[in-house]
Amino acid sequence: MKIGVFICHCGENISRTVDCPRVAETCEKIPGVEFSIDYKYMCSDPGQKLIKDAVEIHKLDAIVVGSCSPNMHERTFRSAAVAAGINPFLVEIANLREHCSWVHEDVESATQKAIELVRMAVEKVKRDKPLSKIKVPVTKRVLVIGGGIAGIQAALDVANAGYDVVLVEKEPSIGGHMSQLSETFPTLDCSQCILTPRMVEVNQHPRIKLLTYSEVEKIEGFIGNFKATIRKKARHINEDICSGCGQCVSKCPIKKKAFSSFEEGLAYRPAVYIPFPQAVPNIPVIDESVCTYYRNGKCGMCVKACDRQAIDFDQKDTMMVADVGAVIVATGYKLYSIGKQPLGSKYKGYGEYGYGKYKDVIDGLQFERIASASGPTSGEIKRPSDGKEPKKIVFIQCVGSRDPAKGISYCSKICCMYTAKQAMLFRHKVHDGEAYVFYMDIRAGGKMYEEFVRRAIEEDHVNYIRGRVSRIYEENGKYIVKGEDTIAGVPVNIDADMVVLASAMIPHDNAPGLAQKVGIPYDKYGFYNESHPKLKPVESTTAGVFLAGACNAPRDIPESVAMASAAASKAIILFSSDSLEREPVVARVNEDLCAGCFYCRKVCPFGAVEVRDIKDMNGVVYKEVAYINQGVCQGCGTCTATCLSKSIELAGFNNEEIFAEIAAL
Amino acid sequence: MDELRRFARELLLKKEVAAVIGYEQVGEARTRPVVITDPDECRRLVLNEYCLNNLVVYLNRARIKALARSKEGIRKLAVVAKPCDIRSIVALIQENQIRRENLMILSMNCHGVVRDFGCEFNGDNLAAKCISCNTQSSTYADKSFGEVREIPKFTGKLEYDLSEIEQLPPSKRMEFFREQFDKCIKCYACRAVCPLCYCQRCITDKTIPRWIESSSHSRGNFAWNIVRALHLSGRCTGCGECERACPMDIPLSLLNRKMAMKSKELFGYESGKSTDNPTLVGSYDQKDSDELFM
Amino acid sequence: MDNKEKHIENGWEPKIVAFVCNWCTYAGADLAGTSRLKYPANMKIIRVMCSGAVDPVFILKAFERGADGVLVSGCHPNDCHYNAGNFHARRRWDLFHALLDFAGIEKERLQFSWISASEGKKFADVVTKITNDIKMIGPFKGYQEMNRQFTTEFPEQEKEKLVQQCTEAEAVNG
Amino acid sequence: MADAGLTYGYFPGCSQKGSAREYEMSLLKVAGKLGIDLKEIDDWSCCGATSAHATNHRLANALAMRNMLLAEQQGLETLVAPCAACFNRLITTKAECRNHPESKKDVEELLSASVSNTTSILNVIDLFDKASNGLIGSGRVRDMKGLKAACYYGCLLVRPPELIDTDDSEQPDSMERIVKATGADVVEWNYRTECCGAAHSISRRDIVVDLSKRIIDDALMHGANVIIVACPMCHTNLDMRQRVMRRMYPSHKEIPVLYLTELIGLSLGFTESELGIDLHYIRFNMPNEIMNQTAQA
Repeated sequence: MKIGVFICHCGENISRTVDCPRVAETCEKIPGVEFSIDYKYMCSDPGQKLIKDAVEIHKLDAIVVGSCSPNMHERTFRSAAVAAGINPFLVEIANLREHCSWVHEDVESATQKAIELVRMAVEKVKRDKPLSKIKVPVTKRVLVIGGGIAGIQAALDVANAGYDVVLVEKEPSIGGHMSQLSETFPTLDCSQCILTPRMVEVNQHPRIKLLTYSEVEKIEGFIGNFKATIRKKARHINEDICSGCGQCVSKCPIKKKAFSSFEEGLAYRPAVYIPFPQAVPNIPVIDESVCTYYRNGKCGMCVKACDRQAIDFDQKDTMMVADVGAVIVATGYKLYSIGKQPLGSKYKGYGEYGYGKYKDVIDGLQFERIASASGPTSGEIKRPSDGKEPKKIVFIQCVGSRDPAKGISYCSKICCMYTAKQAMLFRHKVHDGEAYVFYMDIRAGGKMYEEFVRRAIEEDHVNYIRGRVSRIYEENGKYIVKGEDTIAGVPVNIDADMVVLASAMIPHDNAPGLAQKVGIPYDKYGFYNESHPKLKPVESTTAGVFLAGACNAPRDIPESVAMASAAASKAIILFSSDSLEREPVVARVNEDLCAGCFYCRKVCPFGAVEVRDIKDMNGVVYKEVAYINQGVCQGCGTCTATCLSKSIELAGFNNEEIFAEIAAL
Repeated sequence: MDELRRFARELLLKKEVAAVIGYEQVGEARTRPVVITDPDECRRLVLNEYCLNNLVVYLNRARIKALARSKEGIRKLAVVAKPCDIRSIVALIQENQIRRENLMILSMNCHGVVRDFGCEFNGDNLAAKCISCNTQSSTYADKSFGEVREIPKFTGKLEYDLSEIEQLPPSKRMEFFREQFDKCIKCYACRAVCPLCYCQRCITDKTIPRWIESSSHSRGNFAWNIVRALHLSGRCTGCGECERACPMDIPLSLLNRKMAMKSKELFGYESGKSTDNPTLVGSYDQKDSDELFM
Repeated sequence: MDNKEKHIENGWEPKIVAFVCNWCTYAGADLAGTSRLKYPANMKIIRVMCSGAVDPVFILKAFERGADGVLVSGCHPNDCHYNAGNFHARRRWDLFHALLDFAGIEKERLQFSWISASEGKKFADVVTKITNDIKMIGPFKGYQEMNRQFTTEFPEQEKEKLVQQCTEAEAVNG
Repeated sequence: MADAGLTYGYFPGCSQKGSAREYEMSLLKVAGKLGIDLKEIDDWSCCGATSAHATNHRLANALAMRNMLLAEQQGLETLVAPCAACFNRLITTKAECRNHPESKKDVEELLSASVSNTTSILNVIDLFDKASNGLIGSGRVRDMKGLKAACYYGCLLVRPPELIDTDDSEQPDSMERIVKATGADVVEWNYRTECCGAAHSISRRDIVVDLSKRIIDDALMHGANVIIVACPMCHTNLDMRQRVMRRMYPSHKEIPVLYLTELIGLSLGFTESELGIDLHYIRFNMPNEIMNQTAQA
């Protein structure tokens, strides 16, 4: 094998501390190296031409480039190799810049190290095998998990591009948190007015299959070829027959047993209910836990009320399987539980604010419902405890957020804005009301956001106090909010009628559970990790799984929508060809030597290892061996290291190559 | 003993099993493994304190497996296994090497075995693995023979004490093991008797690349013995056959025992306890210790 | 004069190998470079796809090839590019480290870390620390002596030749 | 936590022998009756509170550790420190030595002994919580119904949250659970974990009187007829300083302040003087219902 070594100066970036000519000279003496040269900019057009020419003149079989990190220019040099007629996997990069010249000062030792790095690459390339990209077919259908604004946007974008979508929502209706909001910042337009047309569009779109009251049970497979199992929970209503007339709902005798989760516990709902009037689909659900029929087999008022016989008490959960090529995860967020610390929770809670103990200490979403025209008070600002109009409301920002002592260090991003909005709405509705906001900093980065907050302060006269609140307690029907004004440097006591806590956005409790089903990593809070924080913000690290909205980090509506459209376009890009090409770095089993212990199967994070039977001439299985599905394998190599009989090799990083690198030390 | 013979004979007569793997007496204080397919040969079977071999190793041998295979499919094999040997069976089931349903386990209520053939069975000559044995019978057995008796109290002396070696400073420990491993002649008897060393091709026989040097220098010897112990970590059930088989008297079970202790200490794992347990290697707990990692 | 000074006075520089995962630690090492952080030049990196792909025998091989210290580094738990590779690696290293420790290999010789792509500083710190640790305990004589020790007695001249041959053979066969 | 038949080390601290000797009297009586064996550690010394830890950090650590070391040497795995300040000093030093090896080394040098730092530390609430339903309930001879108790935790028993294993530093429940086991009612009130002024009692009486009065007034406003404490300093400020409050605020309404152990003692049938309740400044009058019960018994 004839190897060419090309040492790049990277202007002066490498050559300042590494004696590049000497490296090239020394490396020429390594057995197998036919040609060695150094050059100012190897990645430049003349540099690449130098490589091509050298390959031709010296009949090179493989090349080693001593340059910057392979993360920068491996692709460049592989393309150059291909242009010169060399298999792209017979190219190795010795990282002389990030791992050598930039981190060392002494020329002698840096040069010595550079030589050794090149030698290691040469030894590896000698054992490299030509590889070709793997082709896998693509199922052109997307699974969208979560029917909030992000999921809705993603589903519509994909469907409008002409591809099928399966949209799964765990609640009885799509709409998510956005459907609960009163008005949105910074324009103060009505949330439902802009959302409901999109919800209807989803329901009517011929390419969207909407599965509400459903959850993803498991996802198998790999990019282009996922198989999702979805549990459709029993609604106890026959969806095909139900006309959504709501007769059953109005006749249900259970009036005050269950709180409406849509109304954030501020109102009751019957046992058979539609979460909110604009729900999509407009089909009720029977809540078994409170329905009289499920307790004693009696009642049946809803059955009598329904003139289409749509009530089906015996309905069971059903499972269905969807073949999809890409998954968009848009599962959203929930609010930090701000009451007393729940048992076993990693979040400390704010016992000192008395949430859960005092009825008029509420969280941001509850205030949204109170302020919403469709809410339990029809949009009039009233206290939950006695229904009176509060004249003085204290808003507290950063409840949970930016408070490592309570378990969360991050900023929830939207609270500054929605607090300003809520204070403003209160001032608009209660003209003689006083609004106070305790804040740590005001973070209003966004188009028209800062102006919006200034408007709250200057035009609507919301009192902003910079400082934290230490305690809230009830005294004579008032809530005494004890805080500090850190600008004036004085303690502040406000006797409020109502307190609104802008609590942190956190992932759903089962976010890690879903991540494990889908096979994507998450951070310590349970937010799903993007593949690259800057350049791949909507890709998860699992190929073919994309992220949209607040399941990734706290996001506001425009960001969630932007992410959703980005995720949709990533899926559409994937569908632009009929098959996918992927890196050939995959593991392969030597079936002759496999002992069939299946440790590889146990460690494989992707379920890529399958069982293959080896039969004797009578057709009796006498041995089971491991077989790795090339499409599913992501090439981590954990199986190769676990295999006791060393019967698995990872292409591109096989054991011989690594041994050669070690030997070249 | 008679009961075992009768039972085994019945199994073969009724064609419930293809063969019985057991022990036969040779001389006064010695037994050897025997594979019986003829019902009448069952009278050769014995059960006593000299049944040292771990017969489980044969279950995974190609020739024995072939006995069980016929045109109709797989037939059962019967194996005589001490309760401690059954742990190896459990481990092999966990590792997909044998299937419980293809097996008839004939066990005994064990009261210990001798440390080597030819010794008189008493407290002085008790095998090391029996000293603190707590598995005198096994729930995995299909049938157990013999009556329950106490294991004699150990009155002899062990050649190497694990805790003493643990106390040595690292350099002394390395010296100790190097001296021991230097004795190794790479006969691989340890591998041949080990029920869990079932790879078709052992890592040490792999030449492209050469994983473990087989030439006769300390480096290769060290690597072989370390890798042997590593590959058995969390798997070895402590039958001690490797040490008994070693012609150079290398105290191999020291390493195995140490790793078994570590597995228990770090992960609460004991190999061969239950077929329901996930294997130690091949599973993980998010809460595994992070102490080692900077 | 402490050990470290003694070893350095002899002009000895340790040889250290790092097996690092492609996604986190290799990228972290890149960041250390981009940030122009400085660390000793003793460590050479071998890139693998995941810390879960590092076979313990690689480490023995490194020692056989004269490494005085070895580092294995990957993504933080729950941050693995492959979801769980590092969890499997962690168990493997817990066991292997215990075994080497029992066999008398100093704990400093084989070290482990989790370094993410954003922890360039940590990478530089870890390299500096491990280099200093190894400088303190000196060359890995225990292993390097074994390299020259045959279990069968050969005449002195023959022995030299054999060592030479063995070394060359390995250089080719790996 | 507390189990009958177990032996616990007992670290009294200065207050138990002086200003709060009724706390010790009642604790020992109650423990004896419930079968909790408290063994006073031999040769104990100051815990390092207030003066030491305000002036010399090393001395404060060494003093606290000295007592834990004594417990260790005397074979006592668990140490009960009824005084909240002692309790806080001990756990603080324990945590510091656990988290900072250099502090541990320093303390070991000062004490000329090596320390394993494994003694577990309990306050009185810990001691009776969890076991309270079983032990106190079964030993109870008087139902304390009619008492409306305001449980006051103060600061040192619940803070800092990272060191203290409590259900919730801001809304604790543990003392209430114990009080309910005696049959007494608990009132919901606001100042359960506010500051009483603590050691400023001596240097800045004015501050303490104001702070403590707030607490007392809030308890009264929420209908309490007794305040329950588990800290000698809280007791001093809330009980003794009411005499000053009476002088400064003519409208001040008095409320008796009992140690938690005294309340338990009453429910177990001890008399007020056995428990030292008659050593307080504000008189505690047993409600009639309870008195009648005693008469019947």
